[in-house]
Amino acid sequence: MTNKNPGAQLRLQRFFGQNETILLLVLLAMVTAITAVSPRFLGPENLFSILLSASYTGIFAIGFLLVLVSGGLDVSFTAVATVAQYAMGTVLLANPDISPALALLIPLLVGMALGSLNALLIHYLSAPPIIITIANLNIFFGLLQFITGGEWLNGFPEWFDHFPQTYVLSFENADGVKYGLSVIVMIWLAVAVVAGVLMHYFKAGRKLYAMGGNLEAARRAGIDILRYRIFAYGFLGFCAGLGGMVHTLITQTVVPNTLVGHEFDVVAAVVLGGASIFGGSGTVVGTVLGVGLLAVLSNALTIMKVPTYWHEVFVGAIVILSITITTLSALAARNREKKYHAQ
Amino acid sequence: QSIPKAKIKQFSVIFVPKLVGVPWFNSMTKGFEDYSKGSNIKYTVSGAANTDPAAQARLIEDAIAKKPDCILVVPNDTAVIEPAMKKGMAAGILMLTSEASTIVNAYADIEFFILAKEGKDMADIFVKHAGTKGGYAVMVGGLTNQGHNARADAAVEYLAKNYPDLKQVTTRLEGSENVQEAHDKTLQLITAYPELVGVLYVGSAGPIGGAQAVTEKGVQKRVAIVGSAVPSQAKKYLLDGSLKASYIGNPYLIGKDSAYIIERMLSGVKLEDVGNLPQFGAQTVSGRVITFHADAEVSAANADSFGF
Amino acid sequence: MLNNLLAASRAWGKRNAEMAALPFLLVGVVLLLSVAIEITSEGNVHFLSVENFGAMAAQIPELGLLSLAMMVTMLTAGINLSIISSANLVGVTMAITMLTFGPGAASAGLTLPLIVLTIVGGLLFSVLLGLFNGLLIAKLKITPVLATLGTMILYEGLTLAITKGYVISGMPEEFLVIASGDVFGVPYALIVFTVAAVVMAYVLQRRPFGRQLYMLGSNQTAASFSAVNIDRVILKTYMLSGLLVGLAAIIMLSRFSSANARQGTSLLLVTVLIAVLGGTDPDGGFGKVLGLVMALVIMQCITSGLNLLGISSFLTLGLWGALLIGVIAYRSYRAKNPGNRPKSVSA
Amino acid sequence: MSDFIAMRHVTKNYAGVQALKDIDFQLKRGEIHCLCGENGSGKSTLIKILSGVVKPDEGSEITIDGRVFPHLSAHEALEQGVRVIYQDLALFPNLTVKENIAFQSFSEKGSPMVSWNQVEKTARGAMSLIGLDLDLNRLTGTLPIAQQQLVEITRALIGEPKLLVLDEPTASLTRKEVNALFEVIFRLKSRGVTTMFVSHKLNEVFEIAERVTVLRDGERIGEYVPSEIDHKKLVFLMTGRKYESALPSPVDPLAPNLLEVKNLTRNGEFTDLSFTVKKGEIVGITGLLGSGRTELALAIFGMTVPDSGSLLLEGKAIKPRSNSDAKKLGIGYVPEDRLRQGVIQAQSILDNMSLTVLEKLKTTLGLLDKQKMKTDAQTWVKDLQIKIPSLDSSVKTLSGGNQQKVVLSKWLATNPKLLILDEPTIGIDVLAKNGVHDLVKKLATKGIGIILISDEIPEVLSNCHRVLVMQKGRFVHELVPGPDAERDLLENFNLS
Ligand SMILES: Nc1ncnc2c1ncn2[C@@H]1O[C@H](COP(=O)(O)OP(=O)(O)OP(=O)(O)O)[C@@H](O)[C@H]1O
Ligand SMILES: Nc1ncnc2c1ncn2[C@@H]1O[C@H](COP(=O)(O)OP(=O)(O)OP(=O)(O)O)[C@@H](O)[C@H]1O
Ligand SMILES: [Mg+2]
Ligand SMILES: [Mg+2]
Repeated sequence: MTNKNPGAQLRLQRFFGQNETILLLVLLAMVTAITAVSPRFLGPENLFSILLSASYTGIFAIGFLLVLVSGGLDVSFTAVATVAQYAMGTVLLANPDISPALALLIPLLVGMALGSLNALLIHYLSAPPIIITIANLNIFFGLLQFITGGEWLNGFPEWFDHFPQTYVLSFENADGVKYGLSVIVMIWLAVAVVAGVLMHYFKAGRKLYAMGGNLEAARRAGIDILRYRIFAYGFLGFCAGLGGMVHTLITQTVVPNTLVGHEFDVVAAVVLGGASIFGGSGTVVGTVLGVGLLAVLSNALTIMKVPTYWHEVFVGAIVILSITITTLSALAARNREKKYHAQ
Repeated sequence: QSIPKAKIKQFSVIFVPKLVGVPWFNSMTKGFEDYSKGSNIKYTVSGAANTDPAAQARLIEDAIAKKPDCILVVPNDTAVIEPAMKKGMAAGILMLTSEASTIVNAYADIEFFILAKEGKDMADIFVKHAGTKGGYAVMVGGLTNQGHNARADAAVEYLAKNYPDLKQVTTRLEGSENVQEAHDKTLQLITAYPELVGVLYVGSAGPIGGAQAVTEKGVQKRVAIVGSAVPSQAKKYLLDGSLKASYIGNPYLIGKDSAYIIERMLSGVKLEDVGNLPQFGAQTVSGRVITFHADAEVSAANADSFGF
Repeated sequence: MLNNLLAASRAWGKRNAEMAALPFLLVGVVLLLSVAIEITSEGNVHFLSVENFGAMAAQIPELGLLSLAMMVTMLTAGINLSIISSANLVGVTMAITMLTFGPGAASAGLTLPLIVLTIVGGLLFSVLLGLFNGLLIAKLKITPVLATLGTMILYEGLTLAITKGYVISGMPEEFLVIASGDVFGVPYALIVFTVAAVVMAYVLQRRPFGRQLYMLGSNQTAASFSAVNIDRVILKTYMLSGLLVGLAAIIMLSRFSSANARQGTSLLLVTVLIAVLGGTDPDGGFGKVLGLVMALVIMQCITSGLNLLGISSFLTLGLWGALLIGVIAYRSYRAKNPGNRPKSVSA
Repeated sequence: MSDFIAMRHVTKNYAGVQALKDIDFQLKRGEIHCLCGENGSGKSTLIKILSGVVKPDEGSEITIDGRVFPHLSAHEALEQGVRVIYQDLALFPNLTVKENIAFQSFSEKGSPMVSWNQVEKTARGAMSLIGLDLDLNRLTGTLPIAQQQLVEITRALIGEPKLLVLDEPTASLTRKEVNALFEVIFRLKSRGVTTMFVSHKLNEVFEIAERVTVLRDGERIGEYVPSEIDHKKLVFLMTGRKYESALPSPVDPLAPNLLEVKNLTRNGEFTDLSFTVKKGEIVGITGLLGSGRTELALAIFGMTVPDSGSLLLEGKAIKPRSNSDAKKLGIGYVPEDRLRQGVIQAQSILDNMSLTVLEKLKTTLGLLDKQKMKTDAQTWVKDLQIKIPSLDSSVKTLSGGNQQKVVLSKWLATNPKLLILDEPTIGIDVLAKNGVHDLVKKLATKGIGIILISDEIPEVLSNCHRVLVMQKGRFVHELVPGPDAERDLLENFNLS
C-alpha cells in the first residue's frame, strides 16, 4: 500500500467497507446471477411487483429499525398489525360510509397505542424488551382471536378495492395491461424517507442512537428516556398499523393468523441490513436493502424454477452467508481503522 | 318422555379441529351444535391456536384426561396423533377422526369427500377452464399439510393420467393459506412460465390471491384460477371472472352430518348401520372409514347457498 | 420446628431470588385449577387425577428438554432459535434410517441394535448441528440471534428438501416404547428428562465448564482475561444444546411415531418463556435448572388445566403473556424494594 | 464571595445502603474545590445528585445562584451550567467524536433539526480550547480510553459551563495529559468557572485545590485549606488511620532470571524489546499513553502473538498461544480495565476468585469441591485482607480496592511465577492502594517475579527495584529508583 494519501484511501476503504455498500454489491451480484439464469426476472413489471409485495414487510422493518437503534427490541409488532387491521376492517364493515381518511386513521392510532403500551411496560418494569414483547405478542393476538373468534373479514367498500392499483408511475405491457409504481410502494418509500431524515437530521433521531449506544450516558445527558422509548415503540406501532393497513389494502381481506409468526422475516431483513441487535447502529438505507435482498431472493427462486422444496435451504444459506460477510467485513474495517490511527 | 330427567345419559363430545379461530371450523362447530340442540350431547371445542401437529397431540392428551364419551379429531398430521389416539381408545373413549382415512387408532373416520372423486372433480373443473394443453401449477397451504398434499396428489394423478398434454411446470408451491403469498407466487409463476394455462389451489386463501394476481396482469382469459375458496369470499371474484371455479364442501352441513354419525355411534349403532345421512344422503363404509361426498362446485350463482 | 422451616425457606428465597416466587405460584396455580375444575365439571373430572398427571407427564419431557436446550444458550447471553428445526431435521433423519434399514434388520432379528445405532447416530448428528451454530458464533463472531436465525431457516429447509413436506411415519414398535413405556407408572420419557435435568444441574453448578459458562454469560471480556477459553465454552454450550435437542427429537419421534419438517414450531417462543419465567436472565449469567423445572410444571399445569376447563387456547396464550408480565412486575418490584429491612437503620 | 452552590441536608439511601448522611457542601464561584474520601465514601453519589442523575432523599435542598431545588433533573442541572465528567465515562461509543462533543446542543430548545455544520464547528472550537486534535468523524468507541476521556472533557466545555465537575478524570491519564487538563481548569477559572475535582492521587489534590472537603462513610468530616494540612493529615482525615509505606526489600542479586524477553516485536505495537525479570524482582514499566505497555503485557500473557523475538521463562523458550497456555506456564495478568476486564461484577466473589483454578478444584468425580472452593477463597480473603460482606455477595457490592484484590487473588490462586500488573491501583483510594503495594512487595519476597505497569511515577519509584521507560513501543531508558530518579524522569522524558 502506498502512503501517498492515506486519508483518501481510508475514506475509500470506509466506503467499501460500509455495510450498505457491501449489501448493495451482494444484491447486485445476486441480481446479475438471477438474470443470467432467467432473463425474465429483470423486467420492470417483475421489479415493480417485488416492490409491492415487499412493501408491508418494508414498513414493519423501518419501524423495527427505530426500536433496534434505540436499544430496544419488539417481536409483538405482527400482533399489533393484526389487531390494527382487524379494528379497521371491523369499523369499515360496520360503517361502510365512513370517510376514508377516518377509516385509515384507525389502524395507525391502534398501532401507536399498543406500541406505547410496550414502551411503558418495558420502562416501568425495567425488564428485557424481548420478554415483554413476547408476552404482549401472546396477549394481543390471543385476546383478538378469543374475542373475535378469528372470523375473516372481507367485502370492504368500493374505494378500498382499487387502492393498490393506483399507480404513481404507470406503463402498459404488451397485453395492454397497466402496471407501474403503486401508491403503496410510495407509502413505504415515504416512511423510509421520513425515518431516514428523522434519524439523521433530527435531534430526536440522534437521541435514539445515543440511547442505543449507551443508555446510562443518555440518561445523564438529560434525555427523557421514557419519552423517547414511547417515541420509538410508538413509531414501530405506527408502522405496524400502517403495514397492517397496507396488507389489508393489497389482500382485500383480514385474516388474523397471516402476519403473526412471521416476526423473524422482518428481524432477519433488518439485521441483514446491518442494524446491530444490541442497539445504537443501523441505517434506513441498509434496512431497505436488507428487505430488498430477501424479497428478491424469494421472488427469484420461483422465477429461476428452483423446486419449492429447496427454497428455504437457499434462503437460510444466503442469510447465513450475508451475515457472515457483513460481520467479517465489519471486523476487518475496525482493524483497518485501528491500524490507520495507530500510524 | 316418562324417563326421569336425571336418568338421561348426558354425552360429552370434545371436538379437536386442526386449529381454532378460522371460519371453516367455526362453521363446522356450529353445525355440530345446531344439530345437537335439545339432544343429550354436549360439544366442546378444544383446538390449538396454530396448525402445529405437536400442539394438537398435546391437546388430545389433555382432552383424554377429561374423560369425555367421545373425541373427534381433525388431525393436522395423522401419524403424529396415532399414539395419542391409542391412549384415548385404551381409556375407553369413542375416538373418531375426520379427514384421516389412514388412521389406525380410531373407531371410525369420517370422510366428507371421496378422494378419488375429489381428484377427478377438481381436475375436470380445472380442465374445463384451463384447457387440456399447456402448463399448470398446484399450490397448497403448507408443504407439510398432509390433507392438502393428499388432495393435490389425487388431482395431479388424475390429470397426468387423463390429460397427458397438461404438464405441471414446477413442484408444488406453498402459500395457499395466505392471500398475499398466493398473489405473489402466482405473479411469479406467470412471469416464469409463459406456457402457464392455470393454477389449482388447495387451501382457501389461494384462489383469492390468484384471482387478484391474474386481474392485476390482465390474464384472466389465459390463466385459469381454480381452487377451494370460501364461497362468501369467492363470490366477488367468481362474478368478475378472475376466479373460474371453486370446489368445496359446506362445513356447516358437514358438521351436522358428522354430528349425526357421532350421535348414532354413541347410542350404540354400528358404523355399518348408520344409514343415510340427513344432509348428504348416501354414504359408504369401508373398514372403519365412513365416506360421504360434500364437496361441490361453487359458482357465482350458488355461492350464497353455502352459508359461509 | 416450624420456625426452622420458615427460616430455611427464607434463606432459600434469598439465595435464589430469581425463582423465589415460583413455589408459591406453583402451589397457587394447582390449588386454583383444582378447585375451578372441580366446580365446573361437577366432580366428573379432577385436576389432581391419574389421567391428568399422565397427560402432563407425557408432555413435559420434550418441552422440558427443548427449554433446557434454550436455557443453556441463554446463560451465555446467547439464544438458540434453531432448536425446533434441528429437532425436526434429526427426527426425520432418524425416521428415514429406521424405515430404510428397519425391514432388513427385522428379518435378521437386529431391530434393537438398529434402534440403538439410530439413537446414537441421531444424538451425534444433533450435536453436530449444535456445533455448526457454535462455530458461526465463536469463530465467525456472528451474534447468536442471527446465527441461529439463519440455521433455523437452513435446517428447516433441509428437512423440507428431504421430506418434500411429507410426514415420515411408522416407526418400529420397539422404538415407540421410549414414549409409551413406563416403570412403576413413570414414563421412560419422564425419566430421561429427569436424568437430563439432574445432570444439567450438576454440569452447570458443579462442573468447571458450568461455572465458566455463567461467568462468560455475565462478562465475556473479563472471562477471557481470566484465561477461560471463550471459543471452547461457546462451542461446548451449543453442542450441549444440540445434544438436548437430540434427546427431545428422539422423544418426539417416539411419541408421534413420525417426523416432519415443521413439527413443534409453536414451541419455540414457549421455551424462551419457560426459561425466563424460571429465572433465566436473557442478558446472560443467571438461571438455574430447578427454576426452569418449576416454570415448566407451572406452564404445563396452566395449559392442561385450562384445557380441562374448556377454555379457548387463545385465551390461554393471553394468560401466559399476562402471567409472564405479572412475574416480571413482581421481580422488578422486589428488586426496587429489597428485603423487609426497615427503610433506614441508622437514621 | 457568596456561595454559588449550596447543598444542604443532602441524604441518600440506596435500598438500605446509606451513601450520604445529611451533607452540607458549598462551592464558591470560580474556586477549585476538591472532594476527598475513600472508595465508597459517597463522592460520586454527591456529584450525581448535583447533576440530577440521582435523586436525593426527602429533606435535601440544593441552592444554585439563589434558586432553591429540592432536587434537580439531569436537564435542569445542565441548564444551570453544571457539567460533569463521570468516573465511568458517559460517552456514546456508536457516535462520532464531533457528535459526542456537541451532544449537549441537542437538548437545547430551538430547531428540532441537527445542523451538522454547527456540530462540526462546535466540536472543533471546543477541541481547540484544550489543544486537542482528533479525527472528528471517528467513532468514539474505537478510541483508546485516554482519548475517550479527552473527548469527555472537551464535551463538558460546550455551552456555558458554570461548574465543571471532574470525577477522577486523571485515573487513566499520564502526567502530560494531566498537565494539559490542569491548564484548562486554570483557564476556565479565569473566566469564572467553578471546578469540583475528585482524585485519589493526593499530590494532584495539593497541586490544584483551593479548598478540600473530606467525606468519610457518607459523612462530611470537614472543609480545609490545603496549605493548612499536609499529605499525612489528609489521609488521616479521610481514613481515620495513619499509615507508613516501606520500600521493597532488596532483590537477591544472585537470583536466577525468571523471564527473559529478547528482541520482542509486534508490528505496529512495540519494537525490539529486551529485558529480564529476576525471581523476586519488581520491574516497573512506565511511559506515555499508547506507548505499547499493555500490548507488551498481552504478548507475554499469550493473548497476542509477537511477530518476532523470543520469550524465555526460567531459561526455557516459551511460546504461549493463549492465556490458558500462559496460565499453565505460571504467568498471571491483572488487566488495566478493572470493570470490564478484571472482575465479573454481577457474579459472586466466590465465583470470581475461583474462575482461574476451577480445574484444580475438581474432586475425583469431576465435580467441583464446593467446600474446598470456599475454604480456599476464605484463605485469600484473610491473607489479602479483603473486606467483603460474604463470599456469595456479588463483586459489584465491593469498593474498587477490594475488587482489585479479588482480581489479584484470582491470579495468586494459580500459583504464578510471574505476575504482570497493569495499572493495578487505578481509581482506588490511598489505603487500598497502600494495601495493594504492600501485597506486591510481599509477593516479591516469596520469589514471584513482578512486572508493574503504571502511569504514576511515585508508584513505580517507591515499589520497584528497577524501572523501564517506554515510548512509542520502545524502551528508551532504564533506571533504579533513588534520590535523583524523579528529576531524571522529569527532565529527560517530561514525566513527573
Ligand atoms: N446505584 C447504587 N445502588 C446501591 N448502592 C450504591 C449505588 N451507587 C453507589 N452505591 C453505594 O453508595 C456508596 C457510595 O458510593 P459512591 O460511588 O458515591 O462512592 P465514591 O466515594 O465515589 O467511591 P469511589 O472512590 O470508589 O468512586 C457505596 O457504598 C456504594 O456501594
Ligand atoms: N494518542 C494516540 N494517538 C493514536 N493512537 C493511540 C494514542 N494513544 C494510544 N493509541 C493506541 O491505542 C492503543 C491502546 O492504547 P492505550 O492507551 O491502552 O495504550 P497502551 O498501549 O496500553 O499503553 P499504555 O499502557 O502506556 O497506556 C495502542 O495500540 C495505541 O497505538
Ligand atoms: Mg466515585
Ligand atoms: Mg495500557
